Amino acid sequence: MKRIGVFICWCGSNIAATVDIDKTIAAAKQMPGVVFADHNKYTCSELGQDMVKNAIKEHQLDRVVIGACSPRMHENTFRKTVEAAGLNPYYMEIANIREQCSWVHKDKETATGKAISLVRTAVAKAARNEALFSTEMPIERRALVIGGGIAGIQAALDIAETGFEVDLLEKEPSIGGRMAQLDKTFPTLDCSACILTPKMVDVAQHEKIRLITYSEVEKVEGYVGNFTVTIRNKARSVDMEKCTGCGDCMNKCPQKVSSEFEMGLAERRAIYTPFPQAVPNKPAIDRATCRWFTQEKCRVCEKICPTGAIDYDQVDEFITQRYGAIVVATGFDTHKLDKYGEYAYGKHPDVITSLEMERLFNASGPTGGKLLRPSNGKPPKNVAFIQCVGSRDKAKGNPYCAKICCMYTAKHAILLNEKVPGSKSFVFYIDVRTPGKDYEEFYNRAYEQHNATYIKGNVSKVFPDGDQLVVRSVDALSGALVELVVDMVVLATSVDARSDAKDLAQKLSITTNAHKFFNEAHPKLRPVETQTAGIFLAGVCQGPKDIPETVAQASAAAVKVASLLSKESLKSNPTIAEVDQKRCSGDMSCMAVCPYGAISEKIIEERRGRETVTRKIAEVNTALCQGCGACTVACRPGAINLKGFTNEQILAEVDAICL
Amino acid sequence: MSVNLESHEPLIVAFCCNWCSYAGADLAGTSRMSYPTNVRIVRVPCSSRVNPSFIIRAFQRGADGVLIAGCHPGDCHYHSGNYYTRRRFTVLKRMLEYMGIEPERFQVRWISGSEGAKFAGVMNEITQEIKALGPNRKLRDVR
Amino acid sequence: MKECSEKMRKVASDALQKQEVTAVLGWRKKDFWWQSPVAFIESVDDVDQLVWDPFTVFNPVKYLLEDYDCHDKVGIFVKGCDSRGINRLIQDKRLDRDRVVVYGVPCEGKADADKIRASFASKKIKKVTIDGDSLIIDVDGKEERVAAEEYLLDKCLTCRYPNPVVSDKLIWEEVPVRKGVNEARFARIDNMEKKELEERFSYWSRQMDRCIRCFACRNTCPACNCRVCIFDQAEPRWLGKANDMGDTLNYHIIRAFHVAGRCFECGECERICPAGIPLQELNRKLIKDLDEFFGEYEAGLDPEDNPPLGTYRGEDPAGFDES
Amino acid sequence: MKKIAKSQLSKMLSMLSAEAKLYVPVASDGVVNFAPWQEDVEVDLTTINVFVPPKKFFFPQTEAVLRYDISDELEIEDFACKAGDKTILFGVRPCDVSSFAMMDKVYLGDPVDIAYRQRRENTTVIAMGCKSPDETCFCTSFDLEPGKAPGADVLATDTGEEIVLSAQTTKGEELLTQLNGLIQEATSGDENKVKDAQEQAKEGYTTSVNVQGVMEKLDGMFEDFYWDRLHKRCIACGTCTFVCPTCHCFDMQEYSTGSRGERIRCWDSCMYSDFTLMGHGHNPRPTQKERVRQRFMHKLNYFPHQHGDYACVGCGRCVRKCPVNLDILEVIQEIGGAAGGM
Repeated sequence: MKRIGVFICWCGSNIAATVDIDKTIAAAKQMPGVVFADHNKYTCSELGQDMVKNAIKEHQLDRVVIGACSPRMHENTFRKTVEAAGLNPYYMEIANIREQCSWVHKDKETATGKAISLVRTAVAKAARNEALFSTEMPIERRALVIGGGIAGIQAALDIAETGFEVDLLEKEPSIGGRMAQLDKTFPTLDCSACILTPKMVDVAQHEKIRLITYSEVEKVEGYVGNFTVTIRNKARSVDMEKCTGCGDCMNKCPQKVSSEFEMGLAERRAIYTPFPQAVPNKPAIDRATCRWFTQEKCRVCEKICPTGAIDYDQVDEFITQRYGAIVVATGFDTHKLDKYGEYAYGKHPDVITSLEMERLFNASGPTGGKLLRPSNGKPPKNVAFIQCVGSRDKAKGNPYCAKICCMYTAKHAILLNEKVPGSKSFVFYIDVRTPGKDYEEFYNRAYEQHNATYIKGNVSKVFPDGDQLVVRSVDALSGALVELVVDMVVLATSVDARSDAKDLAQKLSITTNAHKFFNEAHPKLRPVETQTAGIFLAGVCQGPKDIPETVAQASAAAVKVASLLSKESLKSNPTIAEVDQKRCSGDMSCMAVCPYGAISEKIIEERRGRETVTRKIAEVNTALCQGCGACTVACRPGAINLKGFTNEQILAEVDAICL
Repeated sequence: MSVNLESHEPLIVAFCCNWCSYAGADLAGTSRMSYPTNVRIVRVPCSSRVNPSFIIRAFQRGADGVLIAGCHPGDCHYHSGNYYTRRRFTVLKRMLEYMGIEPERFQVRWISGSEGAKFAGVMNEITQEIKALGPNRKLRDVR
Repeated sequence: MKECSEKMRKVASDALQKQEVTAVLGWRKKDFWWQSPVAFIESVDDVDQLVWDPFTVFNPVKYLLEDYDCHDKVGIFVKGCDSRGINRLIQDKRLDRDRVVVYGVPCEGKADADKIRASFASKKIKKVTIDGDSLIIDVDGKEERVAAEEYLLDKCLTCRYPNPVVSDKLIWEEVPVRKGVNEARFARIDNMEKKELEERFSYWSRQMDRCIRCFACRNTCPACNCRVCIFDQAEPRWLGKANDMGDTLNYHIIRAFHVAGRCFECGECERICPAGIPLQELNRKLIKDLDEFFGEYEAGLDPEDNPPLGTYRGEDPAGFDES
Repeated sequence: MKKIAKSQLSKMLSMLSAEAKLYVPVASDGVVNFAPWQEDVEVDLTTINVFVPPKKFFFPQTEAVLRYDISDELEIEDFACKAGDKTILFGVRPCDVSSFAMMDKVYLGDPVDIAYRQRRENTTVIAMGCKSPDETCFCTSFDLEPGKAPGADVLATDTGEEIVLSAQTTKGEELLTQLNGLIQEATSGDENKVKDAQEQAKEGYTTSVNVQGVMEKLDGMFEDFYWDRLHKRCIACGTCTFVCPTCHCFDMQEYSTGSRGERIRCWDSCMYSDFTLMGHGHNPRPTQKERVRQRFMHKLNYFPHQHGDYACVGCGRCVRKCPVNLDILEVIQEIGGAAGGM
């Protein structure tokens, strides 16, 4: 018989106000195997922990049950406590009588009854707890950063600066991301390219950083400290070694294509770099549009290339690399406007999105930095800005606030007024949100100094009137119908998670929220970690944020990576699967459902009658197993069990609950 | 074990995955969202750890209802566990119904770590439903 | 029929003589007209025991498990239904394909002794033989010729695989699949699903009440091939030994669940159940639901694939509230 | 000797059921079992072998022997002394009646099984003599008379339109006395009819075996190769043991819910791999060979050595029900080698 000690925590009044502690103790003393039961104001305090340690020694306890808060809170604390008293840490079990009892129930009598039941269940489980031991696992001291926007660039640079190798993965031919598309940045109106390009160059030149562009994650295996990632290096059709980046091919390529970087406002060639300051500044052939690949004629670039770098026969290559940690910084997509027909986007050339507006402002953009109306090439006088397009819209868009639109619209209003003297802007808004250092002041400047008029109201319709546009709305403050005649309409388009975020999440075994933004491990206390150890988040892929926040998060993720990689080794989780040789039939049903490839076949020798025979059974790789237990159910004879959550333990818990 | 019909308070065993639904239950607690005391949670690492035998065992030992709660599809901490849960318990649930067990008695729900309100809501809902059915007699041991 | 037996004997005798195999599994005749148990032929001298008659029903595949046989190379006669059991064992890695030589015996259906007893005095029957569409029943020396269709086992009347799906050698020509078998496959299940909840429960509790927990259904089933069955384990005790309704339902639910997606519908569990429990109605219910929810799947056809509970698709539908 | 018209049978059973729990053979979904008598059930008077033999009324498949509760002070509730409600079994066939005598040797021998004894004492057995044996019946091979049932309290004989009842024990006499007014005195003609029926019942056996010397032969056969050959077909189900009227092995199981629980006695089968499995993992009967050997050695050698009779009454259930046609008939034939007129 086990010698179980039960410790009930008051948690101040958090538990004690709803659960009758004395009654619970009295009941615990009657439970099978319990030889000691006592209580504590705060068991997690030093005093409380000492009491547990002393009782273990004094009463020769070999199992400990602590009735307190959620094991998600203090399981580790109390494991250490019992370990300090000489017990295996896994001899400790927690009865969650706070989150799942005192905090959710009001009636003291029934709550006490439930607390007793929860304690009994934990006692039943603890009686079957076995000693478990961690193993040490080495760490691969190399990090992978997925996404070469400002978040990924910052994270890669910071990690590299701590001395660890980093691979920076980018799916486009160049790093730079969204920030490269921006003209100026709020609230200082720095030129975006001016502050970004040096960082891009730093990345390219850093000896600890390997840049892997035009590539995507194919497969992720392994676990913290030991990920094995397969990367698909898409066929660029240009030999990166030979190419000097002279650009002749791009000038001579006869096939013009709408430029993604310029938001379709300009053209690029089929062989292209996304933008002039691209890093690496070496082109790729877009096989979907290249004449050779689509029509089997042309090969102009091959003829023109002075170094013979064009290689039409290139195929996708797969790089397999081990990493100790991964930073996900995949950024965002802009919201699709197909549900917003009332704004006439796509129907009238002078209705554009805010990102398109950035390109129209930009000196290297389609208009060379002159703000001109797409319809007639003349500078606009009056521009309407419609806020929250696709944001804060439960009916047909995103319910959340995209966070950056208020600020960039203020920026647009200021830039407009600076570029086109005498021009006016009209901003239709729901609320203006400007939390951030110098943000409110920046917004004030827009309407105080730059002819911006803010109108609170939803725009119901945008329609053409001659060569101009009418914006119809209601001024929510006065109730008056507003109809403005303007030259251009700019839609503050919402921010979406990447359309393929779910796929990547599955490959990485991380989770997303309802809007496909990756989930952090804790919204406040672990904002850059994911629930999968060793995988961290930076930038908008985690949720809408502006550049300063993105950079801060990227640096934070880099520190997390560095602190992980600076460890010698990691302790493995001992609550993993285990095979009972005698019961295993070797049908490998377990292997089929294991998400980590942690189960393999093994040949054993066995006595059958008077003979020694060999047969195959399943074996668990203790480093790969993460302890989900899917195998334990696939295994019909119950030959594979999960340590810490064994069949015996769970059945005992069920029995104890139903007593 | 005798069952007093008038004052019958159903007993519901909920198998909750550690990463989503158990966290959801904790969040319900942290947010002080109340729900009936009828529910007892068994913490499992993943809903795919729940063996159909555990469900039947709970009913045999006197549970009036059993719930499996796991992460939403695509959100499994272990990648794919809840997809197996979905397949396994779709067929188990339908078989129990086929054999004449009330569908409300055995349920599967997806409750994420951020859905404290949903957790409390589901507990309220299930307790109501099962209370209305009365005690489980069909799968219960006669002891 | 006689020629069939002869053909089988010839095949077995050749194989044993040439030492292609060291044992052959087939069927033989025993004392009563309705007894055709499995024969273990280990010597050429014994091949004459082999028969093919209306009662050679028992699926011999399970005897290929190591617990039953230690021969290195075994020949086995299999009907269509039996043959899928071979794939079952291979898929479960419980049988090395190289260890068996499979002799396929296409089958037009086997007779139901109870149906015959209902029409003829069992004691007086000396012998039952099959001749095309007819059964010839020797009643005290007088031969009665009846339509086989009316005396075949129900499971044979709805058989979808009368011809072996795996064989190294087909012993005689393939036979046509009966008409309407696909429609008949889930007829009993459809019917049951239409009944009210309480009616379903009373039906099943009445059936299960007869269960004596002999485990014959499990032990004859090639899909139940675990070395140590969960129901036989004492620690933990998954199934109480007490023959209470709770434990009996536990047994039948979990047994059916364990063969879900793996049962290949040979129907032997139901046929040999001494208590006449309609076990196929549980097995087929699971097959029907698996097909409906996760795509059609035929167990026991391809030993390389993964049964439906061993795989998933992200977009699978669910049989519960997924909101 | 008394008699009752078959048309009055229901009335008689109704009267009996007022006095005790009355069980009669009833068909349900084509399977005949002893079931509690109710006004609307149709009593099956023709089926010879009910599926689960009536030994279950004295030796139930599952019975709690005690209940304990240690949640407060240790409390133990013993069920044995409470066992044995007043029970009447109607329609037990002679082979099954004779199996009771065999069970008595086990459970009423030293030490006496109290629950069993009380059930036996409180049960009145009304046997139904057989008229025409099934093809698998071979009770005559064990010197049983199909029309007679010496161990029964009352013997009922179907004489066509009537059933003749003769009390064979005081319990039987008391039972018939209760029925006074409903049942009539049998005539000498009826007595003759009974005799004729009993004689006629002996005819028509198509199956018999010679059991002479089987026990002695088996004395030297423990290590015989015969068992290696015989067991191969066995799929290790427990059908034979559970349908056998004389198999009487049980297992003790603990049903525990932590601080409360029950100790349960339930039928076990020597065919099961865990029957002799020991706590530390050793199994003295490691393969099906030892288990099959055990079953037949027990019935045909150990039991007769100990108790003087073969532990078989020739009911033929195992012959009919064994899924692989491995039965005691075959074993007796092969061991004895002196088969009768098959």
